[in-house]
Amino acid sequence: MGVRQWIEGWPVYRQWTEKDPSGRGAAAKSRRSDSLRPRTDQADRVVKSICPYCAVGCGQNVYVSGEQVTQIEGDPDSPVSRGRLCPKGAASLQLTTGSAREHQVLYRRPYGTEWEPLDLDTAMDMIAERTIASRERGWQWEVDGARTRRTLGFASLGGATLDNEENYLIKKLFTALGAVQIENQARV
Amino acid sequence: MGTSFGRGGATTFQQDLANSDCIVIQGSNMAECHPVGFQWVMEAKARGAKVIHVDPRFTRTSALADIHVPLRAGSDIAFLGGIINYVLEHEKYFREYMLAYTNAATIVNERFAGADELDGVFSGLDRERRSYDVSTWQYEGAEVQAASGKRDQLWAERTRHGVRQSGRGEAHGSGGAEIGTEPRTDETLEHPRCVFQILKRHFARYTPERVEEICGVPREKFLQVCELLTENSGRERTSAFAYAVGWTQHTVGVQYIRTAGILQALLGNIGRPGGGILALRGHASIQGSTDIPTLFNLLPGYIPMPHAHTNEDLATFVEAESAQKGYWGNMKSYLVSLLKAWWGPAATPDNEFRFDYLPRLTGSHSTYETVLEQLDGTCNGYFLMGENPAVGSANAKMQRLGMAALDWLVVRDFSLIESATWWQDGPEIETGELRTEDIATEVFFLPAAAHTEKDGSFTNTQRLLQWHHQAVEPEGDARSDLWFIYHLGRRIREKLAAAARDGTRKEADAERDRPVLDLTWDYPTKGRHAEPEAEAVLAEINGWNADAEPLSTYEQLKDDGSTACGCWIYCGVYAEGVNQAARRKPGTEQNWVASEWAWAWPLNRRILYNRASADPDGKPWSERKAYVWWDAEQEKWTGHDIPDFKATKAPDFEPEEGAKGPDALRGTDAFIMQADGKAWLYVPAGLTDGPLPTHYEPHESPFANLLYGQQRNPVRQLLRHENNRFQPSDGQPGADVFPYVLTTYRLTEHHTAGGMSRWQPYLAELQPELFCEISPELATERGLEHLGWATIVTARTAIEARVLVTDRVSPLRVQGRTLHQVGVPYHWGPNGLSTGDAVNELASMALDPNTHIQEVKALTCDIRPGRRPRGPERVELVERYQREAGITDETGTEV
Amino acid sequence: MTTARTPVDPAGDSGYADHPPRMGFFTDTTVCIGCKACEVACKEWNAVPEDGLDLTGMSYDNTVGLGADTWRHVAFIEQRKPIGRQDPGLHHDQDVLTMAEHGTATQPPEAGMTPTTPGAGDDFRWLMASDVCKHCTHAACLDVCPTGSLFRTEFGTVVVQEDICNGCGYCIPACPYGVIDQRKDDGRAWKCTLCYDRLGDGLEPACAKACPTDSIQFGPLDELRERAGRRVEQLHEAGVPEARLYGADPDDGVGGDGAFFLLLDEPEVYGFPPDPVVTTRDLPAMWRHVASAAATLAAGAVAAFLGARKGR
Amino acid sequence: MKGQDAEHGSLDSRPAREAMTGVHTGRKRKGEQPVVPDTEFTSYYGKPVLNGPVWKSPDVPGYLFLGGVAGASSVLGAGAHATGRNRLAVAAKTGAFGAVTVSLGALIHDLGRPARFLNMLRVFKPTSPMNMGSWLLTAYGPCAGAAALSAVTGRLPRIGALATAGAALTGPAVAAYTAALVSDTAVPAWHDGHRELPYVFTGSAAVGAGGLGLLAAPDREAGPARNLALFGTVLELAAFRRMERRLGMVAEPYRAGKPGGMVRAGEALAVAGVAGATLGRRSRVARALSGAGLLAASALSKWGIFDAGKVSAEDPKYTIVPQRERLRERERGGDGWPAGNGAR
Repeated sequence: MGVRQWIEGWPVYRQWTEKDPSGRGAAAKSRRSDSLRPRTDQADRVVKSICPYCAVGCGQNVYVSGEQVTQIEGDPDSPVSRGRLCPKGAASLQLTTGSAREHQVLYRRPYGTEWEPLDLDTAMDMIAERTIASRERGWQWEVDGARTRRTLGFASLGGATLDNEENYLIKKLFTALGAVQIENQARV
Repeated sequence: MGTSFGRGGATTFQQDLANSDCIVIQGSNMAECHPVGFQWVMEAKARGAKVIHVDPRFTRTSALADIHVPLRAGSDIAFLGGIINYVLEHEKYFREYMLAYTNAATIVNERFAGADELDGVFSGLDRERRSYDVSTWQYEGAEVQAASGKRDQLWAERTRHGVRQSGRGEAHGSGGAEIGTEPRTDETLEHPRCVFQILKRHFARYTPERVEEICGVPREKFLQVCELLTENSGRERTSAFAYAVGWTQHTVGVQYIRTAGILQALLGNIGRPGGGILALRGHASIQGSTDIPTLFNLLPGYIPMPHAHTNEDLATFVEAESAQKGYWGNMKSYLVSLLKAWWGPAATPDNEFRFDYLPRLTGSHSTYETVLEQLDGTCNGYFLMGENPAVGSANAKMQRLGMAALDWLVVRDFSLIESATWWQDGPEIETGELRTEDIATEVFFLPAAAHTEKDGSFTNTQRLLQWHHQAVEPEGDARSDLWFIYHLGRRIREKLAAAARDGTRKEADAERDRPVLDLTWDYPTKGRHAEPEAEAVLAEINGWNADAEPLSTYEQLKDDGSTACGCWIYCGVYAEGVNQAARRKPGTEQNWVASEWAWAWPLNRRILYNRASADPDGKPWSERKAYVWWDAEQEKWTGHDIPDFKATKAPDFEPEEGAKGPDALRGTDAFIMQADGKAWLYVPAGLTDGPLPTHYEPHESPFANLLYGQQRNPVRQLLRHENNRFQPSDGQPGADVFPYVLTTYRLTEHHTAGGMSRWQPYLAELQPELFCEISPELATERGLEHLGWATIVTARTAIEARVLVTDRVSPLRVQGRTLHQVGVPYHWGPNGLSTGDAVNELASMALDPNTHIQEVKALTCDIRPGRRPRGPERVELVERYQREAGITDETGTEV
Repeated sequence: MTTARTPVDPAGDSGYADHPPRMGFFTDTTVCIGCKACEVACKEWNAVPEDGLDLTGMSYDNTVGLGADTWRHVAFIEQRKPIGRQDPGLHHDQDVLTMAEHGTATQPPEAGMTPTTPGAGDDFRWLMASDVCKHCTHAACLDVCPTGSLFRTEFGTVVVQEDICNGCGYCIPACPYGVIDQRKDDGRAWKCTLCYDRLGDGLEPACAKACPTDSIQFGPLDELRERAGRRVEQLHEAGVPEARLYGADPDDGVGGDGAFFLLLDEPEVYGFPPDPVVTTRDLPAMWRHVASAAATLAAGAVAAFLGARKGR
Repeated sequence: MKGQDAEHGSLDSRPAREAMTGVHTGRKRKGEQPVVPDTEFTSYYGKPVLNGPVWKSPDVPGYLFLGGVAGASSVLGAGAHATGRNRLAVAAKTGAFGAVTVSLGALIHDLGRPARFLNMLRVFKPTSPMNMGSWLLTAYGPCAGAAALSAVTGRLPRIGALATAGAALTGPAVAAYTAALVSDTAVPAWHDGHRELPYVFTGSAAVGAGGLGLLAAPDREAGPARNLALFGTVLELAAFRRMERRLGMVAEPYRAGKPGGMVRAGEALAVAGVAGATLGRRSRVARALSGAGLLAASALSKWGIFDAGKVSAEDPKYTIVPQRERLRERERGGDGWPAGNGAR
């Protein structure tokens, strides 16, 4: 940077050239401030979404830059929420990108005192085997002489925070497996 | 809601609240729990509507209401029953509406005896079995299928302990129960056995004086509410009700909602703009998870799960469960299409579309029974997907003990919630009741993907399916539940198929595995994680015809196997191959109903039963409240919304003799799912605990039932266990050991059991720890200090909470005594940033017999200053209380 | 130098010849539901750190006040006073004066209950109000900032520039509202920017966008003031005579606030100063006294020498 | 058209923000609304209205003290230079330079981002006493440095003399401007004392410089230092008394508690120091003790004033009561600018 440029960039100088004699406005503005843009402006795409908390169903706009979610805010187009969010909805960014989220499968072996990391593929295989075993163990062809064709060997709880498609597959698979103890938060 | 009007969903939508002239928020703290929805209440208020908030505590909702009515938790039926009595006595009902659209004129058979005659119970009560024989509740001239001789005596006996206890009530989420042929009516409403007269007799004792004594609401205030509500209902004006779990979480929860249903039907507020009953649900897709149920007693679209014995084959099942009139008459098409969606080519007419593949129920299999089965070793594996029962469920200790008895447990969540770590640091580890080294349960924690990391639809509180698009791929091992369940199913199928190929399987094994191997399970996948295409699943839910073309309405469904549909009420969500739930035409570019934003079931109708917004002749009741009307020139129904009625059926239409299903509906039968086309003031079938709502005291109550000798709901569901002891109620020895009423609730700043809020610093700092709210009077009585500690004790456990002494909780005068209530938000647990004891540990497993929902909104407790004891002393304290109150296995289990 | 009567066009007087209208907030506390969405939305957008997890006993306010890590703060006030003609339905027989000690001015740990205003037993109201930087017309923080880190934007708002601030801390005691503060581990001063970055792109600030009931309204200040005036009239007609505006008067001690409020009680009840004055209004006098005191010192020194010469 | 109202209903014509609070519900409230007596003083849970100064101790009070000592010492040094009191001149000049160096260090140390201290000269802002002070110190510092250097080394006497003159001209401003620095805040005890504080500060500076002079100067040169201390003590005490009287309750922190104690102790030490220096003028020990006492007096006074400011910012009553009083008076008398805030 030349001396001249430096001088011209010096707010004291700009106070006189930019008609801001008291140095409280335009002259004091820094280069960073001058080029400041909202981070949503740099988003690669805006993805339409719905708030995952309560059942009001507020519309959300999810801003993505470099395959990272950088901002989540209300979708003004939604006739239900008109772009507004409550504190939980407003915390969606922290919910989805915050440090509280686990990204590793953890395993606690029988009688174990600590978590151990486990490979996802292995975990899925172990769970599939255990499901089959429990299903067989709790199988009931009949109860009191009436055909039931079911298992009480395993149960499932959850669904009110899940997508309809997820609930559908849960109900479909577990019913086909013969499980009847399929429940969710509708009761809780 | 299903039993009153035909569908188990909010009758209206949130935006429509803006059109209300009076909004009653009861059993809900809308401003706190649904702040963004509350903007529509404010909108109504801006237009002059009155807002009434009925709640034990003065909340942020009350702060914005015109009137706050504090009432004793658990006395809502008495309050609403009082309003019904006021409406009937002062003839404030909307007579023309009532006559045209409700069953007020219908005559009930002479075997029926009401609670007014039988001191609080209805005819047909079997005290031993704790269940009702509902046949005496029927209309005159109409008989239930059971009596029509198609089933033998054995069936009847089995249903007593089968069907009755398994929550038939909920099966009417979409479609009223069947009642048979056309019942007799008396349009003059003077027949002593017509519903209107029965109603009058039933509610006659719900006088303002009684309301005051039971609810603690001064007479003057109660009458003010009556006046406001009735002044704002009728031809020109409409009022709306909004409720939430403040009503459902009781041993008579369904009847709470029924009471509001009766009131709204009498006042002519159903199906009309600014009217209705808005159920405010707490989870993003809780409506969706009952529509496509992850519930034991239902199949998608509110088709009941078949029971053992009772419904041996498809034909019998359909006969038993479907209706002759209304859209429920087509149940066979819905069910067959579902079976086709699941078992595809394997489901044929010859094998009854594999109806036999469905497992059969033998009673209740709710989450609370499951715990008992875990404890006795029957159930040894458990999937928890986005749920935290170690905090959120009633008597959470039982949940943890159940989990400690498992072989394996799979927890899918964002963070290490209490249900994943109870074996390490749960309360029982601290008290010494469990030792980590002794717990055999294998625990898998699988990180879940967030809504931004997957495609899918949520069904919101107004039955609106809204699609959320995937924004990014989930990191690390995090996966969607769709991925998990799809790949789990794929692996299980591969393993079973391999075993079958080995020839090591016995024949019985092969037969057992056939439903799994025949299952249609070939969804396309995408991306590096092989994520199943959610839209492909949605397309299956929507259904297709024989040419694999997407269906656009459930009226296209066939019972011959030529159509497949995963959930008939969602049929149309993928009409023309377009994801209708993903429609996002801005609200500002449409009329206020905004029909082109997403898609609502059924068939994108936003206000249900909106035929009733017009008079019997098809003309709007008033210009001000016009919504849907008959256009005589074009010979069709038209208006702001999509008519919830056959579009071309004229108001004067009379069905032909012998017509069935939808064709049997008259031009005035606005409640098209109901077997008689009417809103049910009186419910002749479909509920397990009475055709009319009756005030019962909560399962645990410091007061006697002033209205009847019957203290509690006689058929409430109780689960007995040494860790689930019940407390004595008023009049029983030891009742004074638990003199206060405790009610649980939510705060704006947290979400349910806290899994999605206690770990977020921005939310945790807003409500950093558990507290209880009490009145200054109770503080003085018990020596509790503001910001100090209190220990709250029930027969289940003792928890500690910081004390907030506040004017917002005021003592009530009930039955001449001063009643103190203790309010406790239930979001906390020991994990996360913001911590505290789990409040639902205090509650017992005492459930509504229809829905199996626990009573956590009104129970009794004691409160004392100081922190709770640590270690084994905590258990000893509870045992001391049990001894003092003389609690045994029998306490509280009286009919 | 700032005086009470100078610029009505703060941006124009700060070197922005051609500038957009002055933008601001009108926070109408009568429709606030105390949900705190504004607090969270602000933090998410501006990546403001968490501000401590303490249960304060100040009703539902666990944020306490504005600071470096809280740019929106929702105040909660429980009072035994009526609000309009609302019927709160509460009935107490407790002597509230004894328990609440000295009313709302009591620190919660010293009070026997949530501090409240003494009043008749059956009256009650729960006031909620979202506080924020006032973006004063005559902003003391801006005036005293020695580095020009704080500056007036083209929207007439007052913003700290994080690349300039050297953490001298002068702005903090200068603010008559207790808005700006120093972030401890960072050293710099932080406060609401009225989402300066968003404004540049035509977006509304995060808090106003999130607000479920439109209690926080954003827009050109002239329009907001007009709307607020009508709103007060409306409320007066509806029987809420205590409704009043705070910070809307361009003739007040700070030349009017860029973020002003509709309140239902005295400002101090919400934690606002009742009559704030920009400290620099007195700066000319201060400089005069400084000059005179300096001269006095010089004169005194001369005298000291003169006296010494004589005395010796 | 049917359903006009429903069609066009609420969404634009009457937005939610116009919802009325507590409107008439059709039933009269029982009785008249009670008249709640206005309490004397109310606040938000006793929390301060202001965010108090975050300036650290000893950095900032140290700066107030040392800056004052430096400024006044430069004057003293110049006087001594002009009157040929060489040892006093050297002591005062080096003292001034030392004090200003340490105080500058303290100032920079107090910054949240010390590396950015040069940003102080980024703008020229008369509205910011700290900015003005920075420019002032930019002028004063080198002068004081050159004066001291020349005095100690005896080199470049002409430049030394010029620098001494420069430091003497700017010195009183350095000693006085810090009063504007603290007064130009919302801190009640500081702001409201803005008329008297400059005199208190310069008085205190004179006490400190006098003390420094007494410490260093030989008997025959000590006269001006003693006189300066006397002058300073009188000025400070008088100005302080006047300020306390004028401020009323806002001056409480100057009288009570630890800050009050420091102020009082400072005053007592100043009086004792002057007395000691006068009575024991022939005793080197008495002179040194008096000088040290005077320096301590100056420090205590600055510390007391600094801490009193903090106290007055922390207690909301010092903010609210005077403002409320002002509003009431304005309502009564209607003078001054109209009430925009808080007026019903």
